[in-house]
Amino acid sequence: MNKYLFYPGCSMESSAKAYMQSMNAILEPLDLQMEEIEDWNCCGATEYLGINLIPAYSLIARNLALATKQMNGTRTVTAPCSACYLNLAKADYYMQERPSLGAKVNEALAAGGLQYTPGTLEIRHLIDILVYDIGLETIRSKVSRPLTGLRVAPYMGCMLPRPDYKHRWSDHEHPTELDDLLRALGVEVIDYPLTTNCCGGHMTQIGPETAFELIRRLVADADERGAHLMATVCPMCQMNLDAYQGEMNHYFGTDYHMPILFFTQLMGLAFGREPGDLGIGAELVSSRNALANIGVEVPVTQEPAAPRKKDEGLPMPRRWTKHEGKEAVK
Amino acid sequence: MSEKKQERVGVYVCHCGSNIAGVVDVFDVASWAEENLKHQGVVIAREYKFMCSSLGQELIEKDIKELGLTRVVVAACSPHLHEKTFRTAAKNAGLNPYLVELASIREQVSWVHTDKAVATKKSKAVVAGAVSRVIENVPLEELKVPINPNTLVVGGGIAGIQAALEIANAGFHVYLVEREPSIGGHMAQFDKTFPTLDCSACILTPRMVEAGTHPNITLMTWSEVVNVSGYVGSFNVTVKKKARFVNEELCTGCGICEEKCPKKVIDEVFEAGLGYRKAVYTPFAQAVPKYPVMDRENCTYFIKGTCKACEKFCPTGAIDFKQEDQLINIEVGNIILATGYDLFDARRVSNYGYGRLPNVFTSLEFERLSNAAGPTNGNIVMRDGKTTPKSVGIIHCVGSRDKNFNNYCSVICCMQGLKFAHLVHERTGATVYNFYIDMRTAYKAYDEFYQRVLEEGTLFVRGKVAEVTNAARNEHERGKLIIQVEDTLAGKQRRIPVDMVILSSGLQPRADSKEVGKLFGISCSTDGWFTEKHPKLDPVATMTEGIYIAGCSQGPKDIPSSVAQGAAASARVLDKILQREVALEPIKASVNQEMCSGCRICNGLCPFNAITFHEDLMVTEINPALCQGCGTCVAACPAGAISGTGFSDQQIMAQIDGLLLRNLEPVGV
Amino acid sequence: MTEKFEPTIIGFTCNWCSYRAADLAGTARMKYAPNVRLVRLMCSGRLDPTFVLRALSNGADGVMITGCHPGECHYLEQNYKALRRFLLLRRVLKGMGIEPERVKLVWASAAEGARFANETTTFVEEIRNLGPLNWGRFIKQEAEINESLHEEVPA
Amino acid sequence: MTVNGKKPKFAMYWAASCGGCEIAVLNIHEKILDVDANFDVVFWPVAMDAKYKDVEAMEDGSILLTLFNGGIRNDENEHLAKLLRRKTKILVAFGSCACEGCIPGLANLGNVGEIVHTAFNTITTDNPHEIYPRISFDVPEGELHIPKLAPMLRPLDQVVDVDYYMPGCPPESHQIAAVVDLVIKVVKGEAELPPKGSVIGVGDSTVCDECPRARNVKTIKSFKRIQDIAPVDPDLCLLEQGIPCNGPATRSGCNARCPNVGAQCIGCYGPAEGVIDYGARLITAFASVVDAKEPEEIEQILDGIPDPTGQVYRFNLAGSLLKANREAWKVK
Repeated sequence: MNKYLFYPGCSMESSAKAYMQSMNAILEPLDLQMEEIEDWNCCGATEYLGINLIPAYSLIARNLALATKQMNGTRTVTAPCSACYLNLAKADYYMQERPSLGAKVNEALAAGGLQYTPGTLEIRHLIDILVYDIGLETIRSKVSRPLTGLRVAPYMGCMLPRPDYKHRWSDHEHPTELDDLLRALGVEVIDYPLTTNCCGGHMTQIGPETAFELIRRLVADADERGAHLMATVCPMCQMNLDAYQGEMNHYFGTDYHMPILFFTQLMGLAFGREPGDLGIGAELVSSRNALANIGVEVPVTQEPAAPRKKDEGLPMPRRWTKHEGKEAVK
Repeated sequence: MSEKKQERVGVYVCHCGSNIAGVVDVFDVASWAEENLKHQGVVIAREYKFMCSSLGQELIEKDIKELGLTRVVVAACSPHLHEKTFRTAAKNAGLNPYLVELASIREQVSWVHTDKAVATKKSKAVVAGAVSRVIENVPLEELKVPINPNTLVVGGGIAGIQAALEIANAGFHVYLVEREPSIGGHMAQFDKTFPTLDCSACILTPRMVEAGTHPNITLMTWSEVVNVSGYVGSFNVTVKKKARFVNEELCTGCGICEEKCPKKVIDEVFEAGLGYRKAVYTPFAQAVPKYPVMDRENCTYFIKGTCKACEKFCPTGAIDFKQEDQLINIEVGNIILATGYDLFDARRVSNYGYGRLPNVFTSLEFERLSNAAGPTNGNIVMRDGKTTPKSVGIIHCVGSRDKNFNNYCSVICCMQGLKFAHLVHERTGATVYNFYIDMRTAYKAYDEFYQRVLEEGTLFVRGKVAEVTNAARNEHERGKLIIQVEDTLAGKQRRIPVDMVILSSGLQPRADSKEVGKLFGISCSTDGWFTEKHPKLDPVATMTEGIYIAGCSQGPKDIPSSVAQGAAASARVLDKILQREVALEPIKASVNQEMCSGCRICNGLCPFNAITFHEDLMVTEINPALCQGCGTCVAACPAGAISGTGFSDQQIMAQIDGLLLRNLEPVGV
Repeated sequence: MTEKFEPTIIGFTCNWCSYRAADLAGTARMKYAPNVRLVRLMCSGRLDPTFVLRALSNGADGVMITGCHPGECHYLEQNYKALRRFLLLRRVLKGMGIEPERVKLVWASAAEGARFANETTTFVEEIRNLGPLNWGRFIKQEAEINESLHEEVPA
Repeated sequence: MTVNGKKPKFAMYWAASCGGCEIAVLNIHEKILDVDANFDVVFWPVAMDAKYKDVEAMEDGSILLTLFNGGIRNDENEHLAKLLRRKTKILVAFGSCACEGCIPGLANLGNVGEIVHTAFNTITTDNPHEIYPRISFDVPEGELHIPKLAPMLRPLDQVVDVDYYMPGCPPESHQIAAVVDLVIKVVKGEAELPPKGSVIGVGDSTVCDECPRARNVKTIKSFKRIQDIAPVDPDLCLLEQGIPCNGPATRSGCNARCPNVGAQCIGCYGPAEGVIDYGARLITAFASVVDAKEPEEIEQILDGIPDPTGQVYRFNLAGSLLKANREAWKVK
């Protein structure tokens, strides 16, 4: 039984209910137990740190202080949302790196009878735990309905791999954790170069035109590469790409129809759960015909791509993988 | 304790112009020494403007003769600079050179302290320490060891070949050991060389043939050094000659075996992963020696025990599957390491996409592409092996001058980038962009080559490329590699779509350079390049006598410099050989056999195997020839039975007391 | 302002790395505390614990042992032996009431002039905080001690 | 050197010691008769009654040979040391206490005040009124005196000039016998005295020289106490089995008495010839056999020697370079 302290974050109970639902669906088969932090509060998402440092870090650190009170058996706090994960990780990191900041934050926490010593907790994103603690072998063994034939663009977003304080990710520009996980589900993962390009974050509120351009690039590239849908690990990315896809089409006069799902929804499907239990259908850009490829034993509508002719081209060098390690070559 | 004969010590305090006198009151130090160290034997203490000048030395020589000095202390610069000078001066005056002691009051006092009074007081203590120590010095004679005229050159690249040829032409025998099946090194892989655009093979292969056929050179390819012991003048080296499974006497190099061999494998080494070779192969046509080798991992016979096509078709029956690796012991006097470099692995710069985007090539891959003997017969084509690119982007400084990878500049990637630009122009007429941060074209005819490439219409963009991506944002970029760069001269971000990208990668020390260094007893810099004895004045020698380095193993450099260093190293070896013998520092350890109880605690401490134990006598003995003088056993012997010359216990204990001003008469400082 | 305690420290250097680091600090004119007086050994492996005890019992307030970084020793691995002696010596010094921090082991390669200079200055400050050791101060004034002790022995 | 036909005078005195050296002298069996035959024993507190004033009355240098054992702990010891120095031609620092302080010398690890406190006011000694011995005390009959403790125990050669040293705790009887024979020969003019200051009654190497155990290149992964190793290999070097044996640094001459019976040498014969600090030799010896490169691993192995100071300075503390713990230097 792998036990973790769980920081859900605001969106998991509202705009990203589907992420929460699908996550809960895969906990039991993977023998995962999430102990929610008592009386957690909002992490300030991407905005608050930009406005006022000390209160923002105090707000975040309060969650860490609360978590230290529930540490029986585990010191790892996990958050499914990339923004929450990054804020918690930043708070822990900068309270250590800048003792003056740490002191001020603890001064603020003391008002509520709380205290946090940096380094006591380990903060890791949900996908980090699934890939490296649970492991791809276990996940593969739990797949009862392989999603063969489903072409997915893996979209990690920009807040996970950068800044990578604790060197948790295989690469800061082209990480492969999500690719490997989706392949374990039987998915055909397309080579998606913009996997860590930014989705605009809160730019949709401040400068919609910029946000639309960023969203267009992501959706257009996935579409051009023949992806049926995009899989993401962050509620903010999902919302920006899904909710604003219509306005983006309107703004550019395009009519992309790219469904945006959470990777946990795909895992649920692969584990044999019904779409309804995974919040599939709640997305604004419907994934019904995308999932038609695997949803029901409906013959695939499109002509399957012709088998690739064994081209005589020059051999490709081996792909870079994490365990090869950067130091190994230096 | 028996009453020691009173020594007659001369103390000389150097002004070193104002280097010392500017901070240390040299007059006070001299008079203090004469006054306070009289009871230790100081009979004269002088100060002089430049002790290392001939006049300064004559001062010492005159005093030794006239005042009958038996010890000399020179308070000046670091012993690493002028210890030899003052030892020779003493020798000229008939005093054993090892009775001279240098007290460093420049590098370790005047240059590093500002307070004049404190610096003067410290100088007095340093002089007192030196005087107390020099009294305990004993006359020593240098240990003469014969020089074995044979030389070992490790690494058959252009630097190694040059070194081997110079020594062989001088009439001395050379073992040239090369890890790959053929000598030639990286240079054999290039098409053209800058700045003259000579065809690399045309200028290299004659030297290879000359080395291959030279009566004084024993070529040992497909071989590696596995053990080195001994010292300058008599190194004992064990070379592992890997089995070629081809009998070199019978083989004529006709190549039928390679032709008939059914097993095709990607050639990661010579073709840089861009071309194929057979399981039995010679790396390239002009290989020296011409005998092929069998790749044990991929040959079907060794995997399944079947096939043996090569054996069937070999006209002279030269194939011999029973061949074994051989361990060959050779005796040499000097060793030159010319082991070359590894190319920086461009996959580590993930935002340039090498290894993910098909049409991103490294410099070595492009060398094979543009080489007529390469996998595409010299046609510059894209990864599909067919289409000629219409636009090519060449990125400089890949992995170099970058704190995430290698801080240093790899010296050759700029010129290499220019050469590629020229070749692409000449062969395909494509538009060429070169992305650089500084154009480094420093040597003869280099900048003229840069002007020429400019005039040929290459588009130069000054800026560090941020990313190479295939995510097109508009029709204009579709299907292309887009180079995202900040053009610092134009002052704006640019996205330049091209068909092909060439990464002018930097050079890196060999992956095993630290182990090889340890094998030969030399150290490496933190990056991994072999450490030279002195970066400016002694670049081809190392701290270890008799071991020399040349070419890129010492640091990134171009072919002319590698050749020059190869020749320089050979000159250093020749001067050792012609001296017939070399004088070793008489700093050795020796065991007092009566006192040694045979406890064997010292036996495990000597990495040079100078310490041997005699089972019969139950005592330990130290071979002075093998002893490097580190003194670890002297300090370790529980019975105090091991003494060391040059740095004896008495000398060091006396110096400690002197430094703490314990040996003074009641007159304080 | 009271007379600031200026410690006297004996430094042992190895000829190939730390001595050259000191020389490099000199050629680069880096300034550092003047309290350390250096003894040149061929290798840090040559360091005999007797030298440290001699220095401490003869008036030194601290001893700095320097050598090549592990793995970079000119004699391949002799600095490991210096490390082992240092670790055991520190324990014996503790038993003799001497703060182990009075003896410090510092690795500095021939290229690390700045590191040598900084380590020296920091060590001087550390010893300044520990205060003077001045071992054996009382042996010299044998006579007065006896008198002074005389009263102390509880009658 | 006979003094006008009469037998040369012999004296033996014991300062801060345990009396073991006296017994060792008696332990030379019948040779004690040779001593009596060739010497006129004038002063030997343990064996005969003699008063200090008798010795003071003698002419200077009239005693040929004095075996002085025990360290200088109080002013009485010091007085006798100086007195006997004046009265004796050949003053021998006899036994480890006189040569290097030995076990009594370990008092230098603490302050002298502690000795008195420990002796007169501990769990086993009820001293509710804090009554301690006084240097002088008035009684009706007059003023009583007892010797005054010096701040530190010192070996003999730190108080007076010593002619010869005979280490050992106690010196082996066969060595004592050999020295007695030598002096007798010297008296008869048949032999020459060794150079002044030399160490006599010893071998010229260290205990391993006389130790029968087999020995190889030593690579120790852990030090253990002898009782924690079961069984101890009877033929193999004890240090190689992880037992911290001081043999390699301890003077030979005792025919490796302890290793012969399966116990590690604890160093009672003191340092080898020319060694300045005995403890330093052991520190470097034990460090040389530790087989580890990482500091943490080395520290772990060194933890196997729980009391390194005691291990390396059990007998030689007062004779070492540091001479005493810092506590002893401090004036309380």
